[in-house]
This record gives sequence, C-alpha cells and structure tokens, in this order.
Amino acid sequence: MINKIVKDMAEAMAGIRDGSVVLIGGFGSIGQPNVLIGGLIEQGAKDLTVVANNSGVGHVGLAALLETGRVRKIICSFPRTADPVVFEKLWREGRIELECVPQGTMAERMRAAGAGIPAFFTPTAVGTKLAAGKEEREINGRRYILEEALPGDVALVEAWEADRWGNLTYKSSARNFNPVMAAAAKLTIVQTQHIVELGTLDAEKVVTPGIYVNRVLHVPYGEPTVT
Amino acid sequence: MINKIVKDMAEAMAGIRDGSVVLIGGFGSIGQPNVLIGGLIEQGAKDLTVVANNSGVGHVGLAALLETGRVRKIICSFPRTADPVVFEKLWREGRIELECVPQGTMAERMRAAGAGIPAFFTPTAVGTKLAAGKEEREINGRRYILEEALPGDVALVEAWEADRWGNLTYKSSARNFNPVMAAAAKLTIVQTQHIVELGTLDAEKVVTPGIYVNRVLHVPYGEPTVT
Amino acid sequence: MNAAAKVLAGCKPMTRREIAARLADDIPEGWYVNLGIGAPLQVADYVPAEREVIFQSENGVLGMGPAPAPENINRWLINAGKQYVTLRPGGSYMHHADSFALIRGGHLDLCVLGAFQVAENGDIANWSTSDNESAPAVGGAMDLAAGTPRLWVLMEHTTKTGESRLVRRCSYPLTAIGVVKRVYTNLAVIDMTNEGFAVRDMVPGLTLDALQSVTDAPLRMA
Amino acid sequence: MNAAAKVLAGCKPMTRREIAARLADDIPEGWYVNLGIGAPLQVADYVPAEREVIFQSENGVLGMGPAPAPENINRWLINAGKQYVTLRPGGSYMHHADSFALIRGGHLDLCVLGAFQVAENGDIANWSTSDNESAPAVGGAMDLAAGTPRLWVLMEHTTKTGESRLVRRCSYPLTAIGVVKRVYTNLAVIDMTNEGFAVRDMVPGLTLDALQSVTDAPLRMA
Repeated sequence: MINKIVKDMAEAMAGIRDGSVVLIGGFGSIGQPNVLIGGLIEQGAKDLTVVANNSGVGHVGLAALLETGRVRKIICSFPRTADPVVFEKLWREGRIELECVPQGTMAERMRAAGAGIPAFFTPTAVGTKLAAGKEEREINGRRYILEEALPGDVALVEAWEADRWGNLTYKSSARNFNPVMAAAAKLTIVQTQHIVELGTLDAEKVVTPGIYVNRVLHVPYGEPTVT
Repeated sequence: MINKIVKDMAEAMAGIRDGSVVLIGGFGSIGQPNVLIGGLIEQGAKDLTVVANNSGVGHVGLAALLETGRVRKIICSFPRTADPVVFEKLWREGRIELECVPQGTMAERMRAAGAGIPAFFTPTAVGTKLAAGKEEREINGRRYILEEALPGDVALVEAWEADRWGNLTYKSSARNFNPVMAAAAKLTIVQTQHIVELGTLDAEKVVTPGIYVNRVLHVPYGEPTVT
Repeated sequence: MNAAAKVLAGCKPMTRREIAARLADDIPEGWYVNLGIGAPLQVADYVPAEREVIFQSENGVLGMGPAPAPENINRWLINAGKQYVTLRPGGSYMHHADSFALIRGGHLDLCVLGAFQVAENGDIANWSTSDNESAPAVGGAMDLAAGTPRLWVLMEHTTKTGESRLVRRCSYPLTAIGVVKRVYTNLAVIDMTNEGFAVRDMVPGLTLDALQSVTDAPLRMA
Repeated sequence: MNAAAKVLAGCKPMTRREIAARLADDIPEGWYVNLGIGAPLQVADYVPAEREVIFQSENGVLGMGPAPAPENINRWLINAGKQYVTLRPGGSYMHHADSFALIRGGHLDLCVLGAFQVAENGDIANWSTSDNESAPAVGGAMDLAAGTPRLWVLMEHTTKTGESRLVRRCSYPLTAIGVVKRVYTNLAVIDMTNEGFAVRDMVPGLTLDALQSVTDAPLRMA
C-alpha cells in the first residue's frame, strides 16, 4: 500500500543535504509552510539556495531560516515584504546572495523545470537591467530573452487536504507557488491542514496529483497571519 | 452584465474568416465539439488550418469538415484513428497538407501560445525526422530542439458546465486539449452540456476561467461515441 | 515657489482617490483588469458592482471583490498587496504559473500600474530608484508591464520636489520598454501616441502651456 | 525453415500475454507507469490491485483502473488506446499540457512501449515503417520515449518473416535516441547496458547461442 504520510518531522526532513536548492511555497505568509521551515532549521542542512517569492517577515518562518546563516543565496521576486529585517541585514552585510527574478519568470522557470523544458523565451524584462547577460532574440518582430528552468532538490509545500497517495488541494489564494514547486523538485515535502481518506478528494478538483509528492506531514496548525 | 452565452449557432460562428487557424478540442471523439464543427461547416469559412489530435472518423465531425475541402492543412499528432477514410483519401490525393507533431509538443506549443512564450526547447523528437530543420542546442549535456508557439485564431471547445462569465469545467478525460486550446486562441467558442448560474461552480474546481472564453453555446447533446 | 507649485496653485489638482475614480470611469463592463499595488488598487472602489469588471490578482485570484467585513475574513485570500479581499460569484483560483501565463499571454484587457517615470517612447520605470541601500525587488511589475496589451499608469504628475515624471527618457531602471498606453496624473489624462504624449483632458483651470511647464517631455493636445 | 523458426521450435516462446505478465512481475508497488497502446496495455491486467501501481494515460488520466462492466461505462473516460477505462480511488484528471509536462518532466517511473526495432545504442523505432502509403502518425510516442527515465520495450523478438528486432542500428525512422533500458520479448528479457544488450533471462530450452542466431545485435549474459 502506498502511504506517503510520514509519522514525524524527522522523517519528513530526512536526507536533505547541504547545498540543496530548496523551493518554499507561499505568497507572503499565505501558503507558506512555516512548520516545515522550522523542521528544516532543526534538521540543520546548510549552504542552501532558497527560492521563494518573498524573503521572510520579522523573525519567523523563512526569516528564521535566513537568520541561521545557512542560506547562501535566495532567488526571489520581492524581498521587501512588511518587515524584512533579517534579510535586509544579511544582504547589507553581504552575507547572502540575492537573485532578483520577475515573479512570472520565476514561476515559469519552475514550471519549465517540472515540465522537462530546459529553457524558454519570454518578453518579460526585455530592455531592463534584469535582462543583463541573457540571450536575446527577435521572434515575429518582438524582442524576447531566454530564461532557464529552475529545478529544486527539495520543495516545501503547504496544502489544505492530502491523501495517502499525496494528492493535494489548496485553499483560496494559498495555492500560489505551491503546485508549481511541488512539480519542480526532486523531493517534495508537504504540510497539510487535513488528511483525508484515499478516494474522497474529487478527481476533478485535485490540483497537485500525488506523483509530484514524496512525503506528507499532518500539521493542523490553524490560520495564517497576513504579513 | 457580462453574458457570453449566445442564442444560436449563427451567433456562435459569426466572423470566422477564411484562412483561420482553428484549434479543435478532443482526443478521438471524447471532448470533441462536434456540434460546433457542424456549425463551422454551415458557416462556410474556407482555406482553414485545423489543429486537432486526430483527423476525424468516418464521415462525421472533423471528418465532415475535411470532406468539405475547406481545410488546407491539418496539424495533428495521430491522423490514424479507427476509420480515417476522409483524411486518408485527401492526403493521398495531395489535397490536404499534414504537419505531424508529437502529441506533447503539440500541447506545449499551444500552452506556450496562451502563456506568451514564443518558443521553448524540448527533448521530444531530438534525433528523429520530426526534428528536421529545427534548431538544436545542447543544454546541461542533453540535446534539445526549439519549438515555436502555436496560436489559434479560433478554438472550438467542448465543456461539461459553463456559466455566463464563460467559466468551464470538463468531464473526466474529455478535458484533454480543451483547456489548452481555449487559452491559445483569440476567439474561443464553447459548446457545453450544462449551463449553470454564475457563482455555482466551485471556485477551486474551475478548469478554464472565463477570461479564455468568448462565446458559449448550450448543446445538451448527450454522450459521445468512442471511435 | 517652483514651476510645479505655481501651476498647482493655479488649478485644482486631483487627489489620489480622484485620479482613481477618473480612471475607473474609463473601464467598460467586461474588461479583465489587474491593478498594481499601491494607488492603483483604489481604482476598484470606483467601479460599481453592477458594472461587471473582473479584477485579477497576480497571486492567482480572478474575480476579486472588495475587502471583507472583519467577521467574514478568509485568511487564505489576499491580493497582491497582501490585503484581505473577497471572491465574487464567478471568481476562481489558479496557481502562479497559470496566473502569469494569463498575464504574459496578453489576456488581460488592462493593467494599471504606478510609476516613478514614464517616457514619451512608452518606457516605464516603476520598480527601483537605483537606491543601493535596499535590495532590488521587482515582484510582478515586469511581467505585467511586458505582458498586458493595454497598460495605463496612475501617478502624480511631478515628484514632491517638482520634477516631471513624464520624461523624454527614463533615468530610473526600466520596468518595460514601449508599453505605456495612457497616463492618469493629478493634472491630466495623457495618451501615448507614435508622436509622443497627447493630452486628452486636464483639470479645470489648467492650460496646455502651464502643464508643459511642469512636464519634461513635449506635450500636444490629442 | 528459417533460423528463427528453428529456434522457436526448440523452446517455448511466450505469448503476448505471457510477456505482459512477465513484465508486470518486475513493476514494484508505488511506481507511476505509462503503458503504450497495443500489447503494453495488457501489462495492467497482471498487476494485482493490492500491489498499488499507478497507471497514467497520456490523455490526462492518472490512476487508471481496469475496463468497466458494460453497465458502468463512463463515456467520457477512455485511455490512450481509446478504450473505456475506470478511475481508481485516488485517481485524478489533468489537461493535455499538464499530462505531457508530467511525461516530459521525467516524473513517471516507467514507460512500456511496443517497437519495430530497438538498437544496441538504446535507440527505438516504433512509430513509422517509412511506408509512404499512409500518413505519418506519431501520437505521444516521442514524448514518452524522450521523457521517461526508464523505458522498457515489449515486443516480439523477430518479425513475422524472422528478422531480428534487436538491431545494431535501427533502419526504421527513430522515435528517440539512446533511451531504451530493457527489452521484454517472447524469447528473453534483455537489459540495455553501456556495452550493448545483456540477457537477463531466457525462456526454458533456449541457449544464448540459439538466441544470438535470431538476433542481429551481439548479445552477452548479464
């Protein structure tokens, strides 16, 4: 019997290596798997590259991970949410590398990684300093730049419901980057509000099919705080 | 009040021009909008390029459209379903052009068109005769070819449920190419089994949001025949 | 008293909310619209619910409604500005790759962004002032600006120190090139044409000459 | 009596169904598997339901179950071979771009395809015999062959006229290059290695010499 539900955080985090590229879901704190981030801090992997839309708020969640000093680089569209105190300090001190990527390009680079597309052309950022060093090509009279896939070694994902095959649903705008990251990583670890019996999720409504999920941890931790 | 539901077939087909690229949903006959295809025959546009996974069966649906002689070219992965009598005859007589495209490349080329991606690299078809004339590049030690977006002027789509904003759901494997084509065409025309009140579709379950839909025709025509 | 201050004294400039209302009047029923964070978000307040305009938020919300009453907050439902919002009947959710496929694919009818500068060639600069004190943060601005066929900018006509935001060429880092179609400022509504800026209308009491005196790029009447 | 006929007379070749059953034995629980149209589809019949193997169909079905009883047919639910199937509890649907993203992205554990020829460099030819009498039709074969990290081929060892299907180089148009990992024929199970074909096991009564006599490419024991 396939059972991707793990019994505890140690099992969820087992084997994450130093130097990993870790994709972390969420838009701000909505859909961000903060409990798993705590587990990753506990687990101790270092020299990480983190891909996340924002750079953490205050001293919790992603910010707490950055504060450990174990993140070498962050790939991010908007490292400037409400209270980015930890990131800003690290960045000013030159202790973290930042790759600022347009949000849609970041999403599409991960989608490409999951879809076996190594590179694609996009109009986003043409003629701007974020296109510096990138191959440019005119196609049908319009300028485009070439962007490469952005695969992860690990994805940390927050779901609403999950079953033992790893099928997932999300709640409202907490969907955001989570399904894209689940498909883009070699090892996808999920924290879910609800565990449901196999076969109870509507087959027409599953957003992430279990093929993209390796481990599911039940974390009924309640409602997110907007920050 | 936005209302994309049209009153009859004439309104559904209005303005389709000679020379159009017409994307037609379906995998075999499942999810294929046969009633709309009949409407297109009636409407009379000619010199069409049709994009569809198969090439029609017997003398109905897509095959009937081909039989009118108004399709100049078909872009297709598998023009060989059960009884492709019309297509085979046209093709042998040199009266229709065929572009045979791997199924996943065809889907991704349309997805790219809808997503504003003009071209992407793919491993599919590398080293085969379907890669002839295409740009090849090695990326991270693997060979890829460049494929271009495949946009449509018109998409004909079969849905299960639709509301007046054009939000759509599909039934089982009748989803197939329909959502991809809906997003890839300038004018998307839908035949739907059911019309539902705005707000009754589950927001988590809408597969094609109305932004991709222009016209909805209510066609409660019953079950498809597998062929 | 600088040129800008003089001009402002001679007419009645619009407030941010008045600009938003002015812009909202130009959005017809049926359009799909993305409103950038900051001032553009206020535009939604001036589109009456009975005129069905469908608002999209980059974080995967299509059919966004107004802020909820405090007792009805769904804590998983926010907009791009990370404020709680609602979903209208007919609204739906999508993931980030699908959301930006929608944006990049040119499916929106309109995007409204704020800006530091707009140039007469349609360039927009709205994400960075080259201030090296803080880290670069682009968000979805470049995707929205490059992807949407109709980009309107909502901004003050001049900076606080009186410098024109309508320029010959942007001096700040660009967000996208040649994409702005119209600019709504506190003084005027100005179209982008192949021949540069063309003024559609101005606030009462303002003349083209007075407007030109606070505008770096050349203006003409539309 | 040609070489192939002699060899077949000296042993007990497997039927198509026996090959499918032999292959099915090698699929462990938990694998995600795509079965090509034709003979490979029969593999599913030999995986017992209690060993959870998740079958994918290119037309957007993940978690495919066996054919339905006639009274329970869902006429909107077919497999890639356009036969009616069922969905297992835990199954789900996706559209074609997502389905081939899954395939091309290398997420399947296994794909089983039929073939005309497999070459010792891992090339596979399974979509066209260069017969110019009928139109080319590739379907999803190239995507599956190029995308799946583990491709097994299920085919007869020789053609009806006794020609080897395991060849030094394919003469038919290629489906993909260097991708086959293992071949299941009516005579043997053969691994693809960096040194070419390596025989894992043969049907009773068959020797490596006899197998080699009906095989174009050189063989060795694994």
